[in-house]
Amino acid sequence: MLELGPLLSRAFQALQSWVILHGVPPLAAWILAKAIQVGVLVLLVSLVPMVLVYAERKVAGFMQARLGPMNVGPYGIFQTLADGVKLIFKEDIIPVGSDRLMHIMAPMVVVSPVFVCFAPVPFGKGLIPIDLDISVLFIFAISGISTIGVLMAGWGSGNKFSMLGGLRGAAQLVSYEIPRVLSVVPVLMVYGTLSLKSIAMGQVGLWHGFLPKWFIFYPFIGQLAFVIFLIASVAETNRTPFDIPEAESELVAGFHTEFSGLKFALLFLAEYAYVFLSSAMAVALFFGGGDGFTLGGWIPSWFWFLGKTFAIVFLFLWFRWTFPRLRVDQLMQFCWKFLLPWSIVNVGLTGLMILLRK
Amino acid sequence: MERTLPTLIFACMAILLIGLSLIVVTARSVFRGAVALTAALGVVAALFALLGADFVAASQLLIYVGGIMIIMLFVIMLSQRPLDHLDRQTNEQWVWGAFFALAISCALIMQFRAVYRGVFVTTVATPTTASIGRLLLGDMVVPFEAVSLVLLAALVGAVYFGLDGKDRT
Amino acid sequence: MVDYAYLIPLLPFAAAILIFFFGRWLPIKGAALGILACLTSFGISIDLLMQVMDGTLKLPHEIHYPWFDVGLFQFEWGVLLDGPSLVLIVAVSGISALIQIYSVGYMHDAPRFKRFFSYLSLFTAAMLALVLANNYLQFFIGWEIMGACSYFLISFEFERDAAGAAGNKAFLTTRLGDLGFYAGLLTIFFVIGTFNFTQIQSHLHDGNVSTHMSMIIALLLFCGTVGKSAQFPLHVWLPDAMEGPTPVSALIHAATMVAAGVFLVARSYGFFLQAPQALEVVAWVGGFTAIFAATIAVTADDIKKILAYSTISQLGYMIMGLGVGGYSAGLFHLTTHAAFKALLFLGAGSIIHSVHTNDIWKMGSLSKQMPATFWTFLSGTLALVAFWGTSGYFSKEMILGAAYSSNHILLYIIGCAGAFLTSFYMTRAFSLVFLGEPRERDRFAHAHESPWSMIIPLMCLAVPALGLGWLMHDPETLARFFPMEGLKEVAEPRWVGLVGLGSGLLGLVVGGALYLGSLTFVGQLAAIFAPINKLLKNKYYVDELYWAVFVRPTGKLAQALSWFDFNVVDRIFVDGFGWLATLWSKIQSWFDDHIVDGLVNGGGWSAEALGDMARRVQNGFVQNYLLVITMTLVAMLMAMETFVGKH
Amino acid sequence: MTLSLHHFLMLSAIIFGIGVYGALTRRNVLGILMSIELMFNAATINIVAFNHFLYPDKVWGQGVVIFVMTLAAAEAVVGLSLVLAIYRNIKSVYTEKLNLLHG
Repeated sequence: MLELGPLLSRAFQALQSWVILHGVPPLAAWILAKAIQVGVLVLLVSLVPMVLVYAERKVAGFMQARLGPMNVGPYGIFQTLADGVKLIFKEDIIPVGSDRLMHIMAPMVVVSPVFVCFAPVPFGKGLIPIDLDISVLFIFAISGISTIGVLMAGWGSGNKFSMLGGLRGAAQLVSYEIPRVLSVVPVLMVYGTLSLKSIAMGQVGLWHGFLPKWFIFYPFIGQLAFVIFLIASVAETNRTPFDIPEAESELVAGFHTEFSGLKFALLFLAEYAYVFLSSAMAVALFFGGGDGFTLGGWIPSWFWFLGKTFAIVFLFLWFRWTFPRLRVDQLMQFCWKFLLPWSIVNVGLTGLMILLRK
Repeated sequence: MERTLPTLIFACMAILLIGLSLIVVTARSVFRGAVALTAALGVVAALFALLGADFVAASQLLIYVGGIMIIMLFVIMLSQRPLDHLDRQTNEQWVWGAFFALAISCALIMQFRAVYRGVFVTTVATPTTASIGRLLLGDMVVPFEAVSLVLLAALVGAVYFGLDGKDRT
Repeated sequence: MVDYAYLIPLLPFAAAILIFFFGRWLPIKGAALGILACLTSFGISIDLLMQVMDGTLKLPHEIHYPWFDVGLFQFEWGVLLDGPSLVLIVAVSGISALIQIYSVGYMHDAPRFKRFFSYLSLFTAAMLALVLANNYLQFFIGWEIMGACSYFLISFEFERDAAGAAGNKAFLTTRLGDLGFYAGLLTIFFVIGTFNFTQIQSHLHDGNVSTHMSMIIALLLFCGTVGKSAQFPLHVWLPDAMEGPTPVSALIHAATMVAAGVFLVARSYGFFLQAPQALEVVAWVGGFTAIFAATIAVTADDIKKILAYSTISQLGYMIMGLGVGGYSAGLFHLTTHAAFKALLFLGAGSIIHSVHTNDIWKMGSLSKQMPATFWTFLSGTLALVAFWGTSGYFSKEMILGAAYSSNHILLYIIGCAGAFLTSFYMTRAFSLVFLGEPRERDRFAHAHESPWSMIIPLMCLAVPALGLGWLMHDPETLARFFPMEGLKEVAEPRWVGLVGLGSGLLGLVVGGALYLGSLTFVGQLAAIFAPINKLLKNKYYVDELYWAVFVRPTGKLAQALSWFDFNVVDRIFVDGFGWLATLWSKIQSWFDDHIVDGLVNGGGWSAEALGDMARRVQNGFVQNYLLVITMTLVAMLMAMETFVGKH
Repeated sequence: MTLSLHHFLMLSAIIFGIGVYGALTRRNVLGILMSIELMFNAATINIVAFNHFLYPDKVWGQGVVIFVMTLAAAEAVVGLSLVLAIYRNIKSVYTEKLNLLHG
């Protein structure tokens, strides 16, 4: 009864018919409708990182036995807002001797794919902006564009540390992209589709009456796939323990050394939005999306989805404040000699399982 | 609406693609050229999507933008020197090159206009992933395997050339 | 069982791959696997033979599978089992198995042991694939793999320069013939549009191919034969190929690979039958080679070289037999020759293994030390000289008979003379090796019988060498195994065969008289005929002729071209323009210094332009080349637009 | 106006021409490689357009495009590693420096 999907679509149709009734040409109405959809999405994706930044600081505080931000608002909940305002009004510095165009474009290239990536994510019943047939592939493809932005940032700063950071970052992103994609392949094989929505739908139901039919509960392959996906996602978002590209103590913050003000804010936003995206993908792929097993009828699916997503976001935050940073060669070896072989083994095992079940 | 919108999108993308391609071949800074090429490849992916080839479009993004262009940018970053973008980037034969490139374009355009004018299609595009998968592992399995061998060979070759002289044994 | 015929080449092939990669861990370093594979192939072949014998399997039997499509043409691979191929697979797999067993003993302490067996298996597989092929493409693949394998095996002991050079020579010489073969294949495909033997045969039968075309194709294919089977102009590689280990000589250069050339003629006999002139060429090349090689063998001192020249000579017989219309005679001789020549080579290997030399003058009286080798070698020799009752007797007599009955009297005489020479040089070699007095005491004292693994194959081969003729010589069996429609074989008078036998016996007597008696007389004889002796010792100077006619001029041409490049192109064009430019600028500078300042710029510009022109001759600038390609493309597009584009 | 096959083909012809121009005139080896990628893409646009307009119910053209992409990837990888090797040796990526084979 609290499902947002039908509600929203009804409101949306009413709005559309009202607009057409008042003599707006259909093309314009269509564009308007899409604009509203996009606007909602952009708003969501821009707001979530603010919550995440706050959460991160709180989690960090609790883990280090302190309180975290407390002064701005009750329990410091407006801290991020204040930080944002500060960043907006900060001076926008473009270093002398940098490639100005690249420097300006880099944050945009990094941040804009994130918004596009959220388009096929099923937030709940009827809450999917665009139901693409190839949404998993689409998300991987689009999020790959951000890597170009990292390289542009490294090049455009005209600074050798930034350049090294950009190179390292790109190498890391490209490398971890491979096990990340391969770790999802078992899911695709089991459900026989590339659509996140269909995958999430396929996980509704119970095994033996108590175990949800989520992919994570497939013996061995589910857990292995999820662990690889999680590790690779952490690396993809450049977070500790894989934050080589922006290691403060080694590279003076890597590719975003020279960025300040709003551009820095954009880079930051991209990072947290990617954390959220990865978690949302993990939920849709491994945790049944909006499926609420026995309690499904009482609590709306979008709530389930967001709840699970934030639980996984918490894993990301937990990692950051628990593990030390890896060395750059360890990082690469871990990817190519551990994650990649195991993800391939996982694909093989899944094939075997499908064959045996036939 | 259904008929004009694709045309509109196509016109925008065509202009964008041509502009970006021109930047690719004329930019003084190779890095900027490569970034323009990346964008151009993205536009090509969009064209594929417009043509109903959704899987190919996504692959185009994944392979070109997520793979090839990143390596390309990598190499550019490793091999460019600070003031390289002040150098002249075209050689002396650019007039002739431009002339013949134009000639090729014109010849092709004339031919295409003459032969393929007014070929329309009315069918609605359907998802292609499954049929491509069946094609690649069915009728095209031999070329598929051959290509994977080629890739392996390229990989080995790249590693070999990438090694320093002293590491090659 | 016939459906498993494709296993016959496949098993040795698999063995070759396995030995090459995993030989280290297999029994006897993989040799056991190769022998097993060959024996299995032999077993299948024998089984097929039995089925044919008791009539359960009808010949010819063809199996085909689709291979690949190019446009409208479908290529297929398959198995064509008919008389010649059946006989040959039995011979090849059997002999190959024996030779591999022999090699275990012969090669036991040689380096690269496992690779040797891998090559042997691969070679056998290629030969079997060739023999069983049902189309020219598959035939050609087997042919070329064999070429490559022979290269590997001849230069197996590549530490010695001679072995490497011999490998190169064999490879390049046969390649020359292969070029013709290849052109022939292209012509066949162009004219007939298929590579399948049966289809080609039916096309020929329907008269779809003109006589001229047939002749061209036949002669082109015969080029391949000349190269592979070491016929006259391209025979030079085979004696040199004796640099390879002796089992290799036995396998490749006696029993199988050279047989491929003869087999090619047999497979393409349809073309030859349509073009009598081509058949005439074949006959004369064969006859000439037979007598030519036999004369060289008379003076050779190296036991393997003697056998090599005798191989060339015998191949000449086969080719001659095919050329004069004795289809079954040629193939029959091919079969018997495979058996006794393998035996002879293995025997020679056993001798060399024992006395560590190839020179027959350093041996002597070995019959006492090596009785088993002696007896088996004797049976091989008797078969080679066509002694009455041995296998060689029947086949050679048939060839001579075919030559006579097809009115090639001259070829018949040549054949008889060749038989005489064959007996003579074999008696000479045999006497010097096994009989008489030991000429080198040390070697004689150290000579010993070879191990069992070498003796047993010899004995196994001695049986068919002596007895094969009785099994196959009657016309019904031959017609059953080697049928060829449109070819009638006339029975010849009895005395024709007897003359051949007689000339052989005469050779035996003369040889025995000369070489069992006082060797000083031989020396005097050689002194009297010194010029001829020298000519023969130098193999008619063919190698020197090739060196002078082909190799040297090529080198000279290359030198001349490089001289032209350095002196004419560089000096006149590049340096010359440079010099002109310098001269021009000098004049200009003089002009500038003395008369007008304003012309200097013009002068500099001209100098630059001239230098630029000179540079453009060969500028090493990739994009410029690319520009030329683009120009061509534009031209082609324009042409298309003009001539094709108007739909 | 409805989209027809020749629109796509003309666009690809233009892109191909631009690619040819780049390959002929860029001094930088990397520029040439990039131009070659442009030409590849012009070709793939062609293939997909033909597939879409002439055989709407088949996907052979798209399969071929996958191969083209794979081969382009292989070509780029080898080409780029060669560029790096060249750069290590002669410290330049300009084609006119790469004329060791000239007369």
